[in-house]
Amino acid sequence: MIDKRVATPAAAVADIYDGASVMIGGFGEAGSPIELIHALIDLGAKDLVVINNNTGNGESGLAALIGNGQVKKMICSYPRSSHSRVFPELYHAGKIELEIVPQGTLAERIRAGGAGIPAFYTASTIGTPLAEGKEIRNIDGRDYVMEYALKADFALIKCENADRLGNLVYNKTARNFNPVMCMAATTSIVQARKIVEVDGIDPEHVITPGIFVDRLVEVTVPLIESQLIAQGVRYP
Amino acid sequence: MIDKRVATPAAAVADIYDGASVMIGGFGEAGSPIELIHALIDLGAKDLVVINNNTGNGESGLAALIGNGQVKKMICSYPRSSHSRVFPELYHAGKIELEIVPQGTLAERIRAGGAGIPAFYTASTIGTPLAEGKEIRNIDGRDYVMEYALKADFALIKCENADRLGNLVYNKTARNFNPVMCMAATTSIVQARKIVEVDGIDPEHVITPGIFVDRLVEVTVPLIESQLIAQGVRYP
Amino acid sequence: MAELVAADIPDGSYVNLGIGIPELVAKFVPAGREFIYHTENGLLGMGPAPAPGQEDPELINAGKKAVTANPGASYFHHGDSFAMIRGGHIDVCVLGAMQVSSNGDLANWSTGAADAIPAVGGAMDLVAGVKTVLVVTQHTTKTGLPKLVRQCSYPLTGINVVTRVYSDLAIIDITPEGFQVHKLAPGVAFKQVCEKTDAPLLPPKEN
Amino acid sequence: MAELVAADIPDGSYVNLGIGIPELVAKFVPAGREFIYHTENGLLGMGPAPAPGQEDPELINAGKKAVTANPGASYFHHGDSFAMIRGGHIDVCVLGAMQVSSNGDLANWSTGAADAIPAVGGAMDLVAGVKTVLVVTQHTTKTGLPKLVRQCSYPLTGINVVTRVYSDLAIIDITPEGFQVHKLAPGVAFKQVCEKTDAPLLPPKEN
Repeated sequence: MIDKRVATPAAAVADIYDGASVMIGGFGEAGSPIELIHALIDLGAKDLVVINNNTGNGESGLAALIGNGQVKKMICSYPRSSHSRVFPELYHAGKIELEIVPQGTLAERIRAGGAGIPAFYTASTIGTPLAEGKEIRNIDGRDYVMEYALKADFALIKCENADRLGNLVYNKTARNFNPVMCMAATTSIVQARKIVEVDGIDPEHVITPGIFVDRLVEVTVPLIESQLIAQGVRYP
Repeated sequence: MIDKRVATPAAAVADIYDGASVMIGGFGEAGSPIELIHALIDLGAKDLVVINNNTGNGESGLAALIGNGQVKKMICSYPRSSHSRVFPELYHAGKIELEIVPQGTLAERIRAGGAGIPAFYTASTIGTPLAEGKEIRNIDGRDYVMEYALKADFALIKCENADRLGNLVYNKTARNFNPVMCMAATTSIVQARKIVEVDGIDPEHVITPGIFVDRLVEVTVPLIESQLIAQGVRYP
Repeated sequence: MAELVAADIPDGSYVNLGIGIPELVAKFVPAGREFIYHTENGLLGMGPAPAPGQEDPELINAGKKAVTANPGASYFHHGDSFAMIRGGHIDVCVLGAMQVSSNGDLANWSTGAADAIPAVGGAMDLVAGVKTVLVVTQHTTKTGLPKLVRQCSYPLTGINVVTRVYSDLAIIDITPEGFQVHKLAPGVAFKQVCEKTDAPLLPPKEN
Repeated sequence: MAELVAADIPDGSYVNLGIGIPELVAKFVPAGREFIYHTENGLLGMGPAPAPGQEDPELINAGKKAVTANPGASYFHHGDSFAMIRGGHIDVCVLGAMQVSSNGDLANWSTGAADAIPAVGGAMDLVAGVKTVLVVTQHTTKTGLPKLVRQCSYPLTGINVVTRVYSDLAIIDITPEGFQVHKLAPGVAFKQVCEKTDAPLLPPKEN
């Protein structure tokens, strides 16, 4: 019987190794897998390449992972944050690398990684510094830049409900990067607010089919980033 | 108020012009917009370029459109059919052109057309006659062929439920090409088994967001292709 | 300014509003029109901010503020969301600006300063993919420097993308002939606008 | 043959079955194993044919036959379905063949005859994207011609893609050294297989 459930966040992330690339879902606090990130902080794997739209907020979750010195390089669209000094300080100290990618190109590169498309063309960044050094092609009279797919060794994902086969549904705008990251990672690790019976999700409503999911852990009452910030919580 | 509903299939397709490109959803009889196709036969627009996975079955729906001499060119993955001689006869008589595209490349070219990706790379067809004359690029040690996006002037789509804004849900494997074709056509025309109130589809369950839909017509009891074939029905 | 922008958006438009002043446009939908708001983090049919205490931390907009979903809304992932943007399905986006050049180049993401951390978000995708790009901005910077210029000195967000600029002094179209004043703000003279613009301006046309 | 194929598929595999003999594999899932069947027209978790009278014309497989959906199934569109295939997420596919060459080239879509209407379906996507491609076929054509050959004479479906061939005479692996007989069918001698194969064959290894 296929059963992707594991007992704890610690068990779910236990094989993430030094130097691994890790996609982390979430946009702001929506869909951010905080418990899995904290388990990764506990594990201590370092020299990670992390892919997320931002660089975390406050001093928990992704910001704490970065603050703990475990991240060698960030690939993101918007590393600024109104609630965190962690990334800017490391960046200005030359202790973390940054690859800046427009948000839509980031999403599409990840989707391409999951869909077996090694490269594609987009008009985004044409005429800007972000297109410098990239291959430009004119198609039907318009210039496009070639972008490569983005894959990762692991993805850390948060969803609402899941079943043992790994079928997932999300809550509202918590969906964001999570489904494409599930597709693009070799090992997709998911925290679900609830793990339901295998017939508990209507096949018409599944957002991430189980084929894209490797491990599931139930986190019934996940931490809420804005509350952690308001309370000044610092992890670990 | 946004209201994409029109009264009849005839009104829905009335502006399809000679020489237009038309994507037609459906895979086999699942998700095939038969009433819209029949309205297009009644309209009589000719020299159409039609994009569908197949070439229709029996003597109704797409097979009837082709049989009526309205189609100049088919773009599809599999023009054979066990229930129709329409396409083979026209093809052997040199009266219809054929562009054969692998099913996955066809789906991705259409998705790319809708997503603003003018071209992408895929390993499908490498080493086969279908890659001949196409640009090949080696990425990370593997050869890929470059494929261009596919767009169309119109799409004919069948769904299960819709609301006046054009949000759509489908029935089971009737989904198939319909969502990507809605994205890739300038004007997407949809027949829905039921048009529901604007809060009648859960925002979490919408498959095609209304932004991709232009016109809606309710067809409460759509024709079923296999029954038409069993009954020997010939349209018109 | 936000009200003037809203007045120019046709009924039934799909609209993406940037962070800041552009967000205010949502408050001024003219009577009889229906706009559908897209937020790039995966929601079409975005509604106003919820009542205090009704916030869902997982229902936010691109600026990471709590929002609501209108009837007829839909959720989707980032790949699909930017397919809408890149694929030309969004009719209008409203953005802020650091600089706009007379051929419609936009700079709104970086001063290019050596110590600045680059941060682009979705702006480059929006300007490349959305049919009509409207800019809402003060006519000059806080220190009085012109934002409407012959050529942008800051790193670009996109080339030849801006349709119209709404400033505190005027509404200005980008035309093949350059900046064309469409309308002056009440009490503002054409000459004043020229003085605060670092590029030739065509005066408003007589009606 | 279908039973032998099923016996080789690991527990928990995601499996796509081609039309024809490959479809029969689903009848032989070994006790204690769970396979999840993918059909490229948009269903993961495909179940057996429905009872007569229970068919839904909109719940079909790639061969356009009525099927069912198992608990835990999911529906998706063609773009997402082939993302699963092309992206390397399907573990095993089982296909028929016209010809297989000793380096693993597969021809299964066209005889290349001048009057043939080309029809490729999803086969080229499957062989390019699926990790393990198993072929089930009669060892020779109806007229007795070898299907396992040095080089395919028919138009190819993919190059160097086949992992293993299950014929009525033997199970044969594609190895860097060429065709390697893994196991002979009961009562079949190695020499017999060689005679019906148009390429060198390596004999089964002693265990």
